[in-house]
Amino acid sequence: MTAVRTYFSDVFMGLWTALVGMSITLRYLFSKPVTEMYPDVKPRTPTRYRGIHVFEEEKCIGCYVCAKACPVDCIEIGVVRKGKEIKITKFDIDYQKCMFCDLCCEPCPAHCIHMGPEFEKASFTRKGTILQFATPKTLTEEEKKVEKVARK
Amino acid sequence: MSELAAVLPGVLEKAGWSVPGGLVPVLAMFICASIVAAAMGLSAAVLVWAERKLAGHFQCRLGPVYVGGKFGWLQSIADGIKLLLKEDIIPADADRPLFRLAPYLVVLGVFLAFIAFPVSEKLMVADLNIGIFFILAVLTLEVFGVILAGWASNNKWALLGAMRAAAQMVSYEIPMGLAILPVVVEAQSLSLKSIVAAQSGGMLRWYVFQPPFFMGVSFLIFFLAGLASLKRAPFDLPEAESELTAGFHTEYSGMRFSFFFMAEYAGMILVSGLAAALYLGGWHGILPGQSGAMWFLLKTAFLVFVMIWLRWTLPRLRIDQVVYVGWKVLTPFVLACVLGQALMAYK
Amino acid sequence: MVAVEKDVRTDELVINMGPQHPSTHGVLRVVLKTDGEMCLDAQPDIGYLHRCAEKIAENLPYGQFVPYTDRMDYVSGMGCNMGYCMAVEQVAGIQVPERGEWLRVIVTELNRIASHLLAFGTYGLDTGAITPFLYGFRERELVLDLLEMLCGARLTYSYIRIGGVDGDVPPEFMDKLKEFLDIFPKKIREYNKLLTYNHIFMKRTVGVGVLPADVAIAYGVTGPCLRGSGVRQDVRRDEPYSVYPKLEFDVPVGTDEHGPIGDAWNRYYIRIRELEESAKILRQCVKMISPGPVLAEKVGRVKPPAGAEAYTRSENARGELGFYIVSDGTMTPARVKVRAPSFSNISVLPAIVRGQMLADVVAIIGSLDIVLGEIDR
Amino acid sequence: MPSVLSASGQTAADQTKARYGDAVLEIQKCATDVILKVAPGAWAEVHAFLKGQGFDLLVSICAVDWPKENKMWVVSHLYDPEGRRRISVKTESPRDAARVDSLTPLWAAANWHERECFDLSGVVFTGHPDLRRILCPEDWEGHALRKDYKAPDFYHGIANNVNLIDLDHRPPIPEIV
Repeated sequence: MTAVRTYFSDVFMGLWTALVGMSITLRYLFSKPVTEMYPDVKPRTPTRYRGIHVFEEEKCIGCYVCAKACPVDCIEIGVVRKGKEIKITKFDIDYQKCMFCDLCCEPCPAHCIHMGPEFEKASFTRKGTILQFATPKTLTEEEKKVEKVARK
Repeated sequence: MSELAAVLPGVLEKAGWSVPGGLVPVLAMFICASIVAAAMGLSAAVLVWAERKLAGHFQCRLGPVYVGGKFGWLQSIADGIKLLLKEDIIPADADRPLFRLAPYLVVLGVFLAFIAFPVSEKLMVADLNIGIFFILAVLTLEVFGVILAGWASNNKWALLGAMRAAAQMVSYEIPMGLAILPVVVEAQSLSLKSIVAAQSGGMLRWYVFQPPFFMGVSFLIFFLAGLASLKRAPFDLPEAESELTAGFHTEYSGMRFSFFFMAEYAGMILVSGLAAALYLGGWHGILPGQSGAMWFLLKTAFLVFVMIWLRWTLPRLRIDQVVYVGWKVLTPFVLACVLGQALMAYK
Repeated sequence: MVAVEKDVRTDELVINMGPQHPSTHGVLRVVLKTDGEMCLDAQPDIGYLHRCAEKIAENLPYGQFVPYTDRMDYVSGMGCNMGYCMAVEQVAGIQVPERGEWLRVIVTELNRIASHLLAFGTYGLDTGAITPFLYGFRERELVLDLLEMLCGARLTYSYIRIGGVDGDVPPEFMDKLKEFLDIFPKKIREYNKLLTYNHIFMKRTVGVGVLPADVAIAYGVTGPCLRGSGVRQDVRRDEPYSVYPKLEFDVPVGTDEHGPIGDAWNRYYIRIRELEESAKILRQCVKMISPGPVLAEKVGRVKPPAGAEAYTRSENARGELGFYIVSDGTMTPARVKVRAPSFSNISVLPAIVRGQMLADVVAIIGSLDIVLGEIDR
Repeated sequence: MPSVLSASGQTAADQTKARYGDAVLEIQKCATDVILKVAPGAWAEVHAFLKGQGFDLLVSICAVDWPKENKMWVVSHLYDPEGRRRISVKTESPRDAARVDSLTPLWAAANWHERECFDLSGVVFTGHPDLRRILCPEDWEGHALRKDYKAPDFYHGIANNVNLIDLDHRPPIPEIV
């Protein structure tokens, strides 16, 4: 008898639980979708969002601390020092490697590098993913001699 | 079609074309065929869009939104164009003739079945006196296409899908065929036109609501068996994407792939329409006296909606469970219904 | 009597499931030996995602390896962060301030919820139900929003640092968390109605892939998979770390209510019940957390004594996550061994797959809830 | 950090020492564990004994390379789910001949852990039924976690070194014949 009862209860439960599930999906058919329309409405990023870096060149003292703190060596810095004057000739971040871990921003003594809200920086070439943050400068011959470019 | 053949000479004469009398039926045939094909393609396109849109809203999403304005209603046209432009890939080790033949076979079955499709009293290609028998017979053709596709792809996953399709579709032919028997017994006819005509006179005259509900149960069984023979969830074993990647049409691409797609969606309309005609009063309205193609299309649309609704709710059965349900659940129940209805008719 | 002719010979079919397959949850390859729909043998083949993170760890200062731990179990990165940081703290003798520990527990439990929701959703997908996946993701989104508010990242957090956490919570965080905890139980009930107790789903999973407790222990299976087999083992309770001793929570184990203990359904249902337990823990945390510093002072340069070693265990979403660190007295570790729970969990697959059907293989792999980033490291 | 992670395997360690005497070279203590340092020959025996003591769960097996001292540690971590005790076993052998007995007869879990250890550190486990690479491809050369390991620049034509990747152009797509 149990076999018969299981048979009929299986048939009944199969239909009943299907109906229960369908009632749930039907309820959501008429509820408001949760989709965010991506290119039209940009998602609001929280203040701590870790996106593409923001670099304040005028504050930078070219100390390489950020490059040293980087686990993947993606920051390359070029500095020309002449006495007290500091010229940042190169501040490249390779976003092929960068893993947005925020480790470079913490140790900066001048607070010149931060994680920004930007996240759209796709590129068609590998070179296009290397962003150059320092403003381009023309160097004199003398400056070229003392320029120091390093990753770590 | 016969009506079309009757009015066609007059129309042609007005247009100033002279056609030999013997060619008129052939011409009418071509016109009907192209109308059916166009309707099939169009309805598949609309359904693909509707399914995506509905699936989106069932899942708290939006579905297509960009192509063609706010509701993305041109999405399936765009998809169709994309599929047309895609490279037609035939695997190197595939059995080329069979691989090419399979999609046509799949479409052919559904296409033929539309001949006896009773949209309204006037709007049907041919009122065959064995209409329903004909539809069930030609629908079976699809399984050959599916098995050929799976076999010819020379892919292990596709082969497994095809074997599942064979097991499943053969198992479900039986309850599906038996499920229409109570209706046939009641209407004393195999012609869809007279079956629908017997249900005139309001909602309570529809077969599905006839006490003692033998036909109500067989409606449910017909619908489930129809789902299974269409390979729709929860019976979508042959193409179960989480197990077999895409089942029998894994290796198909471009237009050939879209043929399978079209057959599935046209099949949905066919099974829903058939259920509407057999059990839900076809073109008859809710109140006595109401009738028209509109009612039929509404009922079909509702049943198609239920199919979509089921697909986006339920998990998938396993192949042994599918066969179990077919043979051990649906078949005994439908046999009981046939027996009951026969006894009622005997009295 | 007629002799049965046995000349219809069938061959075994060897099928490659993966590395690109929708249901292997990543780049796992399973070599299946099938007879029709029956699966005779399944040998997992791993390593497609191998990056040798342990070697990377040997070449980096201790603190710089934290972002890499996110990439191991990328579904519950917080747990990996925490496991690694705990190990380094043991080796270097660093004390974490109390609030730091509370925040660690909050984020790991939130991350456990996110991870289990993903497991729930993908298990629905594996059994053919697509909608639960989207519903699971909808709630997971809320959790990820919370974590994003906290640390600015949605998947690779590296929020937990050696000696504490990276910054205190923003002011609105606790309210948002409470809001989430209020709506969450209702959603769990909905999941149960939609999927857990669906009859088709139960037919697909009850009695499938039964993993007896002794086999599970022999294979080193831990976490929800082991608890599904009826063994009440949870590192949070057995060897409480952080502030877990102060918290009250149950450790759900598999039951024989609907079928054999240790089947796929039990493993799945443990995760659903752990969602509730995690919510319970979070509610207590919100009440009990006290203000204070979140990061230990002067941990900038970690330099443990030579020869120091430690093996720490923590309960990640998938089981016991162990970090074994050996120091050689320099700025970089001599060895970091990651004991990944999924690695042991997937090794049990051949033992429980035999004689099941092809569709069950998918259901079993899904119920083990593996993350390939962690298996291959 | 308060050491709630109790070093609970002390009694088991003492018992093992009493039983095996000189084969157990030393009982060490670290921040989290009691470590039994055993002679390489007693590796399997000690594990069998510990398993009998209730340490049912083999948590992990790994190797630590010490090139200066020319030695290779093989370390295993065990756990007793009922008594909630844990213990580590460590053995030391020369780097070139890092070889211990396999634990696969005792724990099914040892199979994969030993394969991983062989793959990454080159420790040979005698008696292992199927000692091949598990994470790296079969034809990979060297053992990555050895300190003197040098990663190859190319593997089957795929650049492994970042500096060898041409940043300006994508690599040319090979003609499909």
